Amino acid sequence: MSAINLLIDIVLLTMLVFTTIAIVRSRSLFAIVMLSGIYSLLSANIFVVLDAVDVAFTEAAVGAGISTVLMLATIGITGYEQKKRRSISRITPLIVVFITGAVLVYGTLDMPAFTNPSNPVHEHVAPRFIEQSPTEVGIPNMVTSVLASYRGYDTMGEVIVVFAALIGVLSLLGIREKKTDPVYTEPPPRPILQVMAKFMIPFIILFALYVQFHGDFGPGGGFQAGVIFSVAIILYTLTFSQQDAMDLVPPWVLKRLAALGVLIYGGTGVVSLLKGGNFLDYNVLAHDPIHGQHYGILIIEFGVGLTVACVMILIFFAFISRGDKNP
Amino acid sequence: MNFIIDALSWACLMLGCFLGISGAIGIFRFDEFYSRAHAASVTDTLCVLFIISGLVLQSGFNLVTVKMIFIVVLLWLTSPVASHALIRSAYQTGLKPKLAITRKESSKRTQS
Amino acid sequence: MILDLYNYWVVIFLMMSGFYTLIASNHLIKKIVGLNIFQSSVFMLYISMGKVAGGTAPIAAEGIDTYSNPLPHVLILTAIVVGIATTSLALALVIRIKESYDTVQENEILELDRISDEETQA
Amino acid sequence: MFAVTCLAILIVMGIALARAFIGPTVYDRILAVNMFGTKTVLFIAVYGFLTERPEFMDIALVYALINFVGVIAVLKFVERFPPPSAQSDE
Repeated sequence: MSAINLLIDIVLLTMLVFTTIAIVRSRSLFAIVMLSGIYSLLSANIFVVLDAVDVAFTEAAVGAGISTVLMLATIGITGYEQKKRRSISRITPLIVVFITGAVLVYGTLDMPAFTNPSNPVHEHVAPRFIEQSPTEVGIPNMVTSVLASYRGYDTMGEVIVVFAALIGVLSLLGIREKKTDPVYTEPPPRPILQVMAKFMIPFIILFALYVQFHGDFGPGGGFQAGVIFSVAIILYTLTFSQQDAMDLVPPWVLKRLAALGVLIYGGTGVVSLLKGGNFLDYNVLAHDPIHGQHYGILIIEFGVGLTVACVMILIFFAFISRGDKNP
Repeated sequence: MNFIIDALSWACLMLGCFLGISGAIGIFRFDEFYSRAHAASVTDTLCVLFIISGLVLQSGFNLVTVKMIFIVVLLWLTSPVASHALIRSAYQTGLKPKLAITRKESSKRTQS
Repeated sequence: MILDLYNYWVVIFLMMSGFYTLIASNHLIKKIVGLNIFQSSVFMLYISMGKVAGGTAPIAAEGIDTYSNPLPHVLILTAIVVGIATTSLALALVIRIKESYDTVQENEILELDRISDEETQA
Repeated sequence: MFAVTCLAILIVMGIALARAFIGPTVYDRILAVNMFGTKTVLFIAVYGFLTERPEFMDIALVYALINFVGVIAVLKFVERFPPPSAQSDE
């Protein structure tokens, strides 16, 4: 890591520290949400500086789009301000935190230096992924090949966790469909925004598709594409109305598609079992192992994208329809 | 030839940096929201244009250039709209510009 | 060199700030924000570990032979999406708590619980 | 030359960060976050050239698309639930 990169890294991390201090000290929930937005932008920058482009991509889509929207929807329901009165003392938590922090810092003193290529973490599994994956799996993006092929089990678990979170949110909140139609006025209340949104939404969807299918070669993949797609629908909901969005993508369809995505992922595994390989071993999907890997990764990334997009849109619908009930 | 391109992109990048920093100073030093918004939104678009064109000069013509042109187009479209929406909702929720207040006071003063 | 461990110390600082917010704050949403900071400090730790000096992003290209470690990236990429899903679950719980207790302050919730316990015993 | 640009963008980010900390109105914070987003796009673009792998322009592109959505969401929220006093949110 050259000096200038190290300097940029340190400056960004220091900004992150200040942002965190501001978040911890702030009382206004709105300021906290805005600072969390900055926090996520900064951490995406740091991920880029530390070479984790795929992670930065995910953080970009999640942190700038969905996280802010969900936090704001919740604050809209629960109210703006923290109360001034504090009943818990601050001393005990501070002591606990300082002792734990001191122990952890003491622990880092034995750690090998940052970015050293001979660190233990770089010596075991990673060299095989780096050296073998372009020939074994046949795609240049090692993150995608590890995600979808070598560690396919893990990713399947993650997709199921996301799906389970959806089930939890839906059983806690549910989605209310409004009975009354929204009122349309001429001209619409926010003409410039609506024109702009109409222009942007096709771009966002096109970009989501690009990310979905270009994930083998550049940063991207199913997770990112799903989140970006859901951001397009969120933009539509924000500039038009919730009823319009629910007519466009009805929740009952989304629920089935979210389940279908998990089914596609698991089904690929079962097909590879039936064809005589191991579970999620794509080599047997086609005559040529490399082609099999290609098909397998393409199919399961599609399943991941479908599930993530539907889950995010449904969670968003659940939150804003709650907000209509208790203003 | 290379030297000319390098010099041009230096000039573009430095101009972009200058505009960005002047916008940042504006957002920090001005004493009222509307003038801060003015400083930020006016410099933002040109800063993006200069920095990205400096990069385009360096990269030549390929997929990266196309993406960068997309970035410029998108930021030029969204950034003014965002500024407009921001200032409009600030005005509608009752944040009065300082200028309007002082003008009203001064007109009162001249009347009396 | 002292800067060799700077990343890890920032990670520890973030982790402890999140921890402090989690235990010292009275407001449930702020607790969730603290939890998120804690979570992202772990992300930062993994990504810092994956960086290799002189390496670039792990996407194979011509003429590059040092890549950063792709494994932490995979773990954190999925963790971010799972993190937003679980955060939304926590926020949904906060909304339900607000609806049934009409407050999101922890001490007031505990107080209301205590009152209802006493009523059932009496 | 890219290093100088990177540092200049970092300075701009720092100043915008200071504005986001001190507020005082909610709109100032939104403005600072918006500016921060634009500068993040530029930073990622320039950093790609600094490390000589500029093909990751996708991240900058996704920010250019999604930052807009974040700002619009915040504005919708502020309009529906106006802060207690528009002058200051502290």
